[in-house]
Order: sequence, then C-alpha cells, then structure tokens
Amino acid sequence: MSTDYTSAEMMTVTAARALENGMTCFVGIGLPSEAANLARLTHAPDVVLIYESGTLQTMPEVLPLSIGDGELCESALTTVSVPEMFRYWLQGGHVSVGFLGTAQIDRFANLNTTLIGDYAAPKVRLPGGGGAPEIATCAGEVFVTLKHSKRTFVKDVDFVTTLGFGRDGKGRDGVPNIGKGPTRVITDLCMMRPDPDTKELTVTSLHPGVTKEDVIEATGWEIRFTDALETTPEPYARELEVLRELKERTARHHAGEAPGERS
Amino acid sequence: MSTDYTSAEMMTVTAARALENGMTCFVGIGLPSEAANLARLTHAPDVVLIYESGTLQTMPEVLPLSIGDGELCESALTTVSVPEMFRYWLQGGHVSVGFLGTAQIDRFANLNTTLIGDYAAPKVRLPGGGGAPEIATCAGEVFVTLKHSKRTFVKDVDFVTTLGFGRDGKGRDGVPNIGKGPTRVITDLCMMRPDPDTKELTVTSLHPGVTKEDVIEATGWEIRFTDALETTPEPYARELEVLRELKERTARHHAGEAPGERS
Amino acid sequence: MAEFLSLHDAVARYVDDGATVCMEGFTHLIPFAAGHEVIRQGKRELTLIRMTPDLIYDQLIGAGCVKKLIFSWGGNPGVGSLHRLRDAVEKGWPHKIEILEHSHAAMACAYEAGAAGLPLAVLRGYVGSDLPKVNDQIKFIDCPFTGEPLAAVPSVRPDVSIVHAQKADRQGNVLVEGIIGVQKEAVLAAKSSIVTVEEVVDDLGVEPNACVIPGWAISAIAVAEQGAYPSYAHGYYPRNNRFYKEWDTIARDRDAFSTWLDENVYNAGGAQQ
Amino acid sequence: MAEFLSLHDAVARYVDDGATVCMEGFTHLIPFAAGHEVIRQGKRELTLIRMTPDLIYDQLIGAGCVKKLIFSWGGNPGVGSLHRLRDAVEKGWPHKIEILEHSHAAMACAYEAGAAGLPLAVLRGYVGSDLPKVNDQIKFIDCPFTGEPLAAVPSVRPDVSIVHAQKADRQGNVLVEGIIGVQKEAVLAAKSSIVTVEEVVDDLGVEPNACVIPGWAISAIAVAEQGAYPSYAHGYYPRNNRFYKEWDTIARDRDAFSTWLDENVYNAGGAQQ
Repeated sequence: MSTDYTSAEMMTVTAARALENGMTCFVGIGLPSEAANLARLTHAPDVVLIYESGTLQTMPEVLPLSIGDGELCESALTTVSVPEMFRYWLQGGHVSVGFLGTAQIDRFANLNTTLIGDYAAPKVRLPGGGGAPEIATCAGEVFVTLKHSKRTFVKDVDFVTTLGFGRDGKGRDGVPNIGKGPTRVITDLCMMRPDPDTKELTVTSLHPGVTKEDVIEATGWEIRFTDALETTPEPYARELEVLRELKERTARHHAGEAPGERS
Repeated sequence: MSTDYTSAEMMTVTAARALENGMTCFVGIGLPSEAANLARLTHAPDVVLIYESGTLQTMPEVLPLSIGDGELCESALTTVSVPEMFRYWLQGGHVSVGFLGTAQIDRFANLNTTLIGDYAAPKVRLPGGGGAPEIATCAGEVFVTLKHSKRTFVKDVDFVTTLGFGRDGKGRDGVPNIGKGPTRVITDLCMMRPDPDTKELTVTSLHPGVTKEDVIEATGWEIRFTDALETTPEPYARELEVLRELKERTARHHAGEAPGERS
Repeated sequence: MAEFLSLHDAVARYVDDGATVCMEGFTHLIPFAAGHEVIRQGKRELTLIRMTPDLIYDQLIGAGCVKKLIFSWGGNPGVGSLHRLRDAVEKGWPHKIEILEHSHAAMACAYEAGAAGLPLAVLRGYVGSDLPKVNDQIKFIDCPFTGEPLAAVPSVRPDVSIVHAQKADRQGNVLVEGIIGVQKEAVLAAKSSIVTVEEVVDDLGVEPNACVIPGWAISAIAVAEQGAYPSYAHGYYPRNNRFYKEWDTIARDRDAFSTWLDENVYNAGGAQQ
Repeated sequence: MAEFLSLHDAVARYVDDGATVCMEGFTHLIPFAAGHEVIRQGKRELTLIRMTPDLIYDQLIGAGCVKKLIFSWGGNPGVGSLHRLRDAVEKGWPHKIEILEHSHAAMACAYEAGAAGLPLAVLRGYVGSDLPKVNDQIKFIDCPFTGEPLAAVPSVRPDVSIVHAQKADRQGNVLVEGIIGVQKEAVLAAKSSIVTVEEVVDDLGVEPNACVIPGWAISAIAVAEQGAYPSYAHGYYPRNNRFYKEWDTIARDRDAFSTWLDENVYNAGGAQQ
C-alpha cells in the first residue's frame, strides 16, 4: 500500500466516489457523512445531502458530530420536521441513495445495529435502528461503509435491524415499492457488491496493496471474489487534500466549541 | 320587533353571544365568520378563531370574502398547511366549537350542502361538504347559524352531508371520539337546541317580536317549543355599533380592492 | 432538477390529454395563468383534482377540457355557485362530467398521503355522512390496536400538479409563503410538476423553516407575473374580490361565458387573462 | 391557555410518578434543564418516550427514574454508547428497565398520528426487519385499495410532553426554530405539556409560516435560560460537543456518574446543571 494515504482515507475516498453528481443522498452520521461531504467538495458539487434531522440540501463547512448539529441547519436550503422528513422526503421517494454505516453486516448485506447476543439478555446493547430500516427500503439504492473485520463482517447478523437481502438473499423479491437495496459496500480493504443472482456480497475490487488473503482473514464467512477482480483506483492528491482540510477544519471547530461550565 | 335593529343583526348578535371568551372556534365563512368576529370584537376578545385555510388565531380587521383572504393570514398568529389544519388542529382535538352555516338543516340538525334532489340527477347542485363533515364530528360542539325558512328547515334533508344527530337522532350514540354535535341553531327568528332525549331541534328562545306562529310558518316540520320558552335578549347598542362598523369597513375594503383589468 | 420553461412549453410538455391534473392553491396562489394556458392548448378529457375548484376549474369545465372532477367544495367562495360546474353537472353543458366528492379533511389527508408515497390516507372522518354512499373510494378500516373504525381514502397521485408560488431562485428552489394550502403536497405527490412564479431571484432570503420546495423535486418552473390573478399572491398583489363577484354574472350565462373566454383566454395569446 | 410557572412548579404539577413522559428535541433544543428538575424531584417509574434518548435520558435512567423506555436510537450521537442505558439493559443497574424499540420513521409517524388525534400511524416500514419480532406493538395491515401490506404502530399519546424552545411571547405562544424535530407533535399529542424557553419577549417577530405553537395548546411555560445546554439552541448558543465526548467517560463508570449527578444536578438547586 502506498504510504501517501491511510486505509481509512482510501475507504472514504472510494465511498465518496460512489456518489454521483445530482444524486439525492440520505446521509448517515460518521463515515457516510464524511464520504458524502467529500463527494460534494470534489467531483459532485450538486449532490444533494439530506440528514434525518430534517435538514434538506445541506452544505456544512465542517463535519457534524451529531446528526442534528447547528451547522447542518444553518447551511441547509430549508429544514423540515422529522415526521415530514421521513414521510415526504424518504418514503415519498425523493432519495436516490441512502448512505449507511453499521455495527455488523452479513453476507446478504443485512445490517445489525441493535445488539450482540440474545435480545432478552444482550451481551452488547447497540444504539438501535434509527433511520436505517426505512432508509434501506425506501431509498433507490443503499451504500454501506464500515471498517473491515471479522467482528463486523459476520456470516449471519445476530439481529436484522435493517434489511439487506434477507437471511436467504430473497428478502426483496416480490416486495412492492422497495428500493434495490445495498448495491455497494465499501471498506478499508475493498469494495463489495451483491452477486446479481444470489445477492451474496462479493468482492469486486481490492484497494491498492490489499491481498485476497487480507480480506478473507477479515471476513466472517467464506468470502467470494468476482472473476474480473479489479484494483480500486488510488485517491487523487486533490481528494486527499480536500479530505484532510475538511477533517482539520472539523477538529478545530469541535475543539473550539466548548464554552466550558456554565455559571 | 324593535326598529332599532334588523332581524339579520339580531341573528348575528345572538350567534356571537353563543361564543364564550377563551373558546377555540373553527369558523365557517359567511354568517358564522361575521358572528365569530363580532364576538371577538365585543365580549370575547380572547376567543381564538381558526379558518380552514390554515390561519390559526386570526384577527381580521375586515370580514374575509373567502375562507382564504390575505387578511386572515396577515392577522394570524401563524399559518399552517391545510393537511396540518385538519389533522393536528381539528382532528387533534384543539377545537372547542365549530361554527357552521348550511343550505338545508333537518329536525335532527343534519346539514345538507351537497344537493337538492337526487344525487345522480340533482335539481340544484350545491358546493359540497368542504370542511363541515369533520368539523361537525371532531369539534367539541357545533353551532349552526342560517336564515329561517321552509326551504332551509326541512323535515329530512335530501342528503346528509354533515352529521347532526342522524336520521333517527341516534347518530352519535356509541360512536367513539365524537363531539357533542350541534348544541345551538341560531336563526333570524329564534334559537333552537336539541331535545336532551330525542335530539330533535326545539325552540328554546324567540327573538323579540317573533311569535311561535312565525317560526311554525317558516319550519318544514312540526316544530316544538320548550315549556320554558324564553325571549332572546336584545342586542346592546355597543354590539350593533361594532357590527355595523365591521360591515362598513368590510364593504369599503372589498369595494376598493379591485385593481381593474390587468394590462 | 427543475427546468426553466415558458408556460406554453411547460404545459405542452407535461399536460397530456386524458391526464390526471391537480392545480392547487387554497384561495391563495391559484394558478390561473397556467389554467388559461391549458384551455388555450385545448387539452381534453382531463381528470381534475382540487379541494376547492374555484373559478379556474369553472373556466376549464366550461371550456370543455374536463372529463371528471374530484373535489371537496365546489363554490365561488363567499359569492355562491360555480355556474359552469353546475351547468355541466345539472344539464350536461358543454358535456356531462363525472364527479367524485370528498370532504376537505379527507382530501387534505389524501394529498398528505400522496406526498408521503402511501397508497391510502387514514382519518377519523365521514362519520354519519352520506358521502360514502355516493363515493365508492371511501372505505372504513378497523384500527388494529383499538378497534376503532376509521375512514380510508386513496391517496392523491396525479400525473401532473400545477401550483403558483411567489418566487424561485436560479437553481429552481421555490418559496411558497402565506396560506400554503396543499401546494407542497400536490407537487410532491405528482409524477411531474409545474410551478409558476411571480419572479426569479438570486436568493430566496428565507428563515430556516420556510416552506421551500427544492428544485430537484420540481419538473418545470415558468415565470408568470400575476399568474395567480384574480386570486392573490401574498406580498405581491391582493385578491380581486370584485372580479369574483362579477364572475357570478359572467358564468351564469353560456354566451356571456363564451364571450369572456374568447376575449380573456383564447384571444389573449400568452398574456395572462 | 399556557400558564407561566417556575420550572420546579411545572414539573411538580405535571410530571407524576408512573407517568408516560416525552422529552423531545432532535439533537437540538433538548430539554436538559427540565430533565434535571425531574431527577431532582425524584420522580419514579416513568415511561419515557423519545426518538433519540441522548444524554438526558441516560441521566434519568442512571438516576433511577425510569421503568420503561420507548425509543428508536439510543446512542451518544457521534460518540458511541449511552452507558447508563446499557448498564440498565445489560446489567440491571440501578434497576432493570423495560425497553420497546422502533425505527425513526415509525416513531416520527407515531408522533404525527398522536398530534393528529389518531390511534395509529400507517407507514411503509419494517420490511424485512427483525424489530416486529421483538416489539408486539408493530402490526401490519393491508391497504383496502391496493392490497399492499403496510406497517401500523400505535400513536404516541403521552401524559406529558416537555420540550425546550427559543422564546415565548407574553400570551404564551412559542417559537421553535431550526431543527424542529418532533417537538410540535410531542406537545400536541400529549394530555399536558411543559415548554421551557430561553426568554419571554413582547413579540415573536416571525414570518407567516414559522413553527409557532399557540399558548392555548400548551399547559405551562417555564423560563429556563440555557435550558437545552449542553445541546444547543439555534440563535442562542452552540452545542457543547466537548461535553458530549466527556460524557462517555463520566457515564462509563457508576461512581463517576453518581458523583457527576450529585455535583451537577442534586446539589445544583434550581440552577441548571
């Protein structure tokens, strides 16, 4: 791997490139938000970013820490109520892509953000579904981005918080008014796409310097690779520059933001 | 009848007095609007007037010609969408009284604003239901005001656009989440209220100078009178003065409002 | 992304014969200029949806554009009847039209449900009314939690919605202000949409929660100055209440109406009324 | 008509032990001052509803006020877990709490339905999710027009809702501006409501379609300057993101949490945090 950029940067740049100019993207907080804003600041200036807090077409200068930072509202075209956001804008069919993170993902791209272990007596209680269950079904398609590890890439998720393609890959078959589901999963090692027939997640491109063995080692099932396996294009210098500036701006902003204890 | 005021003024003043200070009133256009604004400008300064156009707590200087005149919005606390008006404010239970006019009313206070004759081949096609069907069931209670005549007061309406107490007086019995229905009908001759048991409209008070025979003559069924029949109190000079000023202001406003043909 | 078109081209492209069309605006911001363009282009067999048909639909019905009307209150607000509507319903002139009528609450909910991408709207409505007897699109469902019967109506999902608004910015984002009615819902519920505006500005200059429809949710924007006249545009011009009263006389008589239509619509070229 | 009360008196009057309580504010305008007052007054056995529990519910849970939590996303936004929530769910400290969880879309619709006076909300939701298996309040109905199966959830109808807003006028009308979340819905859906505000002004000075909650739809208003801190109030003060990060450390440890609570809530009198 080149020493010019980190694997985290490679992941973000690749995720950003998945967004096309003119798409309307419902953005999850964290990695998806970083990637979506990088896209907006580089090749996709007209990408429309929507956050579930009600902020429509927002253009934050710095990355929000939460899904409802003031920055999102101040730089938005307009801000609607949360019921309107989910009813008119998401369920109403105005979102072309939902961009999600997750705690666990399985071979059929089902997402678990609910818990590890048993529901009645969880080993680890995670935050829960949030917007994801309906983003994943109402958006035209879904991109997922997360770090690659055996802990996160599991054969079967403990709990299907959010539908990928179901426990058998057929979870969207015959369902009316449903989006295409996860079409890309972008990690720090590779890009995966669902197999056109089985919907099993399959590696379509390895990031520069990453080997098949690296991916096999970090995946909780016998991961497949497409025959036409590609190498993910490296980041351009401009992308890295914009990303680093964005993160620096963000760090400065959040550090300088604590007014201290109130009197 | 005193010559100091007209029967129309008597009707409006009586209708206005039915509104108590602090009530939240969903106002129909025409006579109800005139009465509701008179109430607001006299004994009930804190009555809250809501029009179905979305104008919440409006305080028009002049009477609106339509239900959505600019005056209503400009003098309102805020203006919401029409879906919100009907969902949150009416159905949500924030309206204590709905104030309606009608084309026809029957002995059980059912209202017809749909048509005269047969639905498939109407003799007279009227405007239709508008807001009335749900105002009549979702508001805490309903006041109705209209001019008294055999044409308007019929034994059975041709079409129940809006529920009073149903064809048999039992139309609200056992219905969950429904208001009390029409508690007062105010005409240019008298005030009527539903009989506590049968719900048949019964005259409880005659306007000054009006006889029982006048009312019998103008009603399309064998109208009953309460034993304790009262005489409606006459208008105060102050009420007439405010009403006349309001109507003059309104006439001046609407006459001066035509910008003529556009070039 | 909204395309800026002339009103002629927007109507020509998006309003097909036989289409289901919403022209909305609750008393305020009624898209008269667009309605007149639909008449001039001789569109036929339209299914028109609108809570309050108002003069604009009276004119479209009298001009013979309409096959079916879905509505909840069909009068001349504060004045009386829509005589062209009545003439069509009562006497079949210029031809018989089909009507389907609702209450305001149901139509408002149906627009909301259409914008929300749902097939139905649920409301506590039509209790004791005869309207469900004459409208087979009103059904009742039982709440699975409480057992309470509630009314259900199909959502509004028109082929095209046409609304008028105060202004658009150069990216096609539109501000609707004042009595906003069901305009936003009509636009979001439709397959295509035309928004006519008083003017195009560099910056909408709005508060954070203003009613702004993003350009990417609109098909076409056409500038139509005084495009809501003789209704009104908050901040631009008042309602011509006198014309609403005069319409009663014009519309009562078929010949007077036809003459008015010739003079003010057909022979008015692209100019408004 | 809204009554102006002290925060102490408003909470004492409207928040009963065992009540169902919504404290809303989607990241923005979270009613921390009111939540702390609930803790100080030692309310118990509360059923708390909130889309995003946030630090305020973490504190209420850790303080032992809560019997049941209804929510859709229970994390420290952008930071990680709510450790007091996890400790209660995973280890039963200070006691076991019951949880009922939804998706955001369902809860947003449930608030909307509550404000609309309906017993249920209908949405295209939960397709393929395991959530309906662990939440018996999620049902499915068939659309009577299209046959499409749709999710149904009970509407939110709390005993009392508590929200924070920028300002009230002297009649008790309240302006909420910026990220408005489900605050208006929460207030309208509740039997009683408390709104804390940064300040009381003579005139709200708003545009025609601003999000204003009329005083007659609110039970009590209490002035609580910086009442949303460490979340934020658009136009007044920013979010203290640093405190949100520091909370992760404080809340991980029972003792550190208890000390924090003593110093910043119990012994902070009526002053905020």
